[in-house]
Amino acid sequence: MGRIVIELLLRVAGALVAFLTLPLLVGQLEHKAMAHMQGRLGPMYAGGFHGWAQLVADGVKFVQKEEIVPAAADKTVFRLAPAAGLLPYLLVFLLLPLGPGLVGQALDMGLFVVLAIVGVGVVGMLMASWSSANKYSLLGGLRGAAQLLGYELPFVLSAASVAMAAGTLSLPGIVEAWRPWWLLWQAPAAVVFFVSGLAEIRRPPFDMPIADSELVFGYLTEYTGLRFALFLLAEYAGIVVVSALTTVLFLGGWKGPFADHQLGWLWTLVKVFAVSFVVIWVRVAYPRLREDQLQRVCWLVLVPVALAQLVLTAVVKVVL
Amino acid sequence: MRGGGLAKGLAITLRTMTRRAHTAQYPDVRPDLPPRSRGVIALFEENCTVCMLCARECPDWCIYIDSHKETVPAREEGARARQRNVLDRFAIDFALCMYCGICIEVCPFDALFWTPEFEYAEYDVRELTHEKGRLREWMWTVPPPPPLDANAEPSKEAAAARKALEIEA
Amino acid sequence: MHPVIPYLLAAGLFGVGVYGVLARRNAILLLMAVELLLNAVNLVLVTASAAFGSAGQVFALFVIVLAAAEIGIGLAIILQLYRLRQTVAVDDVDVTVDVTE
Amino acid sequence: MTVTDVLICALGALALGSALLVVSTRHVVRAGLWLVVTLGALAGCYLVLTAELVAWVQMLIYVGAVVVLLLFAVMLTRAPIGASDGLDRSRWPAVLVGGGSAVALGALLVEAFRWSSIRPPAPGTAERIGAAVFRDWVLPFEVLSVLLLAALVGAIVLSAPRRS
Repeated sequence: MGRIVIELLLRVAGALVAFLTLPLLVGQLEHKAMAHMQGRLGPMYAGGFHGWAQLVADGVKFVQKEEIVPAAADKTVFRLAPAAGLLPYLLVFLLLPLGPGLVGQALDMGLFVVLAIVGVGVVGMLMASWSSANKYSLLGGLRGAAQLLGYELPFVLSAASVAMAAGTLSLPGIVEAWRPWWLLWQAPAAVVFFVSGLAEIRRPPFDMPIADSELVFGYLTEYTGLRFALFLLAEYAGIVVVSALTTVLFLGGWKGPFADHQLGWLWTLVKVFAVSFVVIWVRVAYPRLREDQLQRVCWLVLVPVALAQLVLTAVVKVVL
Repeated sequence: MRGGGLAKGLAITLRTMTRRAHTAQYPDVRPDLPPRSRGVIALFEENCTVCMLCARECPDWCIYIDSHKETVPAREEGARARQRNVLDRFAIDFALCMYCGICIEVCPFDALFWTPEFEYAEYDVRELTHEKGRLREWMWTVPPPPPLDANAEPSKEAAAARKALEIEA
Repeated sequence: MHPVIPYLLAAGLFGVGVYGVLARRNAILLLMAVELLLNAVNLVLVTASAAFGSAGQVFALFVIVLAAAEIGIGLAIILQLYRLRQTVAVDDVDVTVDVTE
Repeated sequence: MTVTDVLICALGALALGSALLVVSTRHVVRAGLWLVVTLGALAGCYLVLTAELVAWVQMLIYVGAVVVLLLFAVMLTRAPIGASDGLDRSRWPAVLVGGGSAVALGALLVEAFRWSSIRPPAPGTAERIGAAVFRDWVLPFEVLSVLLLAALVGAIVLSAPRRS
């Protein structure tokens, strides 16, 4: 009994450490990659070498800032919203497999649980948008709700395709069943999953809920200091979650060219960061979609492709 | 092809990333400014004759000039004593100046120059009025004029000086 | 475990839901109370399935799907009502008056 | 009382308390947020009762979609921040009927089950439920999908702008 408890604590602590470090690394990657893609250098001073401590410095700065709650706001909801937005991603970190056996908690229905939890994240955004007592916040929240409800569908459908192919809902199980030729077979689903994942975490070019040129800063307009930092952390954690899910479902997780059992965690991390890089790359390369284009892409492109992929998966599964 | 633009966008950003950044690391690395940069205006006091052209042409009246007349005793017996303007104060208020450069254009005696120096921010707006001592100091930062084109006519001053030398020799 | 505890909980939830349906005037709050009723039923089904096999869970899933369909239609009606009359208070709706455009 | 009982009691108290707030609060949006708490606590109950699939479907569909739609509608109909008046009718008849139905149902269930005890099945039931849905209950499943489609079409027809 004692050993089980200690092991459980270790796993939870590991997930927590990953939750606190990986988003920071992705954030730094975003700072630097985005800067260089725009012909800039990005942060260079904090921490000495190429500004590696910039995000730590940002965190210190955010902690020192004044905590402003608008007078007309619903104060309780306003204060709770960042936690509600961040908590789902923290829970997801517990379920993502890093290597063979290296997982916070291997569940029989891991994939399903992850999708359910990620879907709950929208509640935090709605809380923030409504309680701010600001019309731009409210507009951002409404846009966000419409976007997340719409993109939930291709997100789940494309994940269902790979679950069907693997014949299991367990995340480590899917990685076990994965074969390199699935890269081709499941490619449309992978693209759909990645794009709708971008929309789920409201990353550019799907950042209409924030849309700083139209809605000030959308549902984050009224947030300052630590609570704003929590929302930022949620965004970067969201990148890690979507990249990790794409890796686990479509890129073979811990399977690498050699030494899967010893170096599995390394392959996973390499793939996660590669996908995160693509997330950042897409942000720099494309302008924000218009609201109607957003819904059009979802319902006329992603959903049909996801459904066609389901049919394809079923056909191949039956034939083989 | 439809969707080709998407790939092109990605390609452009990736190519930019592999190239060197354009960022100048300013406080660490001094910027290399061209000689004609409009940073601050320097006064070559010795050339100024207090003709007041600059002050009158200045669109926002940011040049302040005070002077008095001085009588220069006659150089030789029987000649008339001459009067000369002596510059007491020459100040440019850079809080007002809009860096149009008209004063430099109109100066008939080459007393005003552009210099590329730009680091003269102050905490108090009143300190932005540079008196003549400070304006004279800026002269040391005026870069030499760029060389003429290979087959260009030499400047009038240089031609005159060379002629004088030839006559002497 | 003792199934009577979740059963009593379900009865309580059902009562709360009935209260909400009867007392609420705002149509959206009314729908929320209906969700409570459906959830009470679900709890009964799931508890029963713990004792008698998986059929209860299957029906709980069906109820959830029904709830989703119900909420979609219900909200469409409510939003249409709001568009026509600028109110969502069910008492104020006089169904005998025709207000097409 | 076993661990399961204690867990269900705790989660049940949470669910019941927040359900009461759902039907009694005067803040319209907060009612929706309390509904999230109720549904989450009930999902916890389902987990304790080893109905994992139902629990996560509850999270995905109810919390992720139904409640979001409700909140969406509340915001679209201009819910004010702060308490609003005139949300409720007179309370006593509703209390009487609601309390009465709860007591009657409770009495019925207590009478039927007493302090009997059961052993919940082992967790990990997704496969079993899947088999049950697609073997024994495939016809209701298909009918349900038709119903969902009808609801979808109905919602679109209702909310589409009228052409004159």
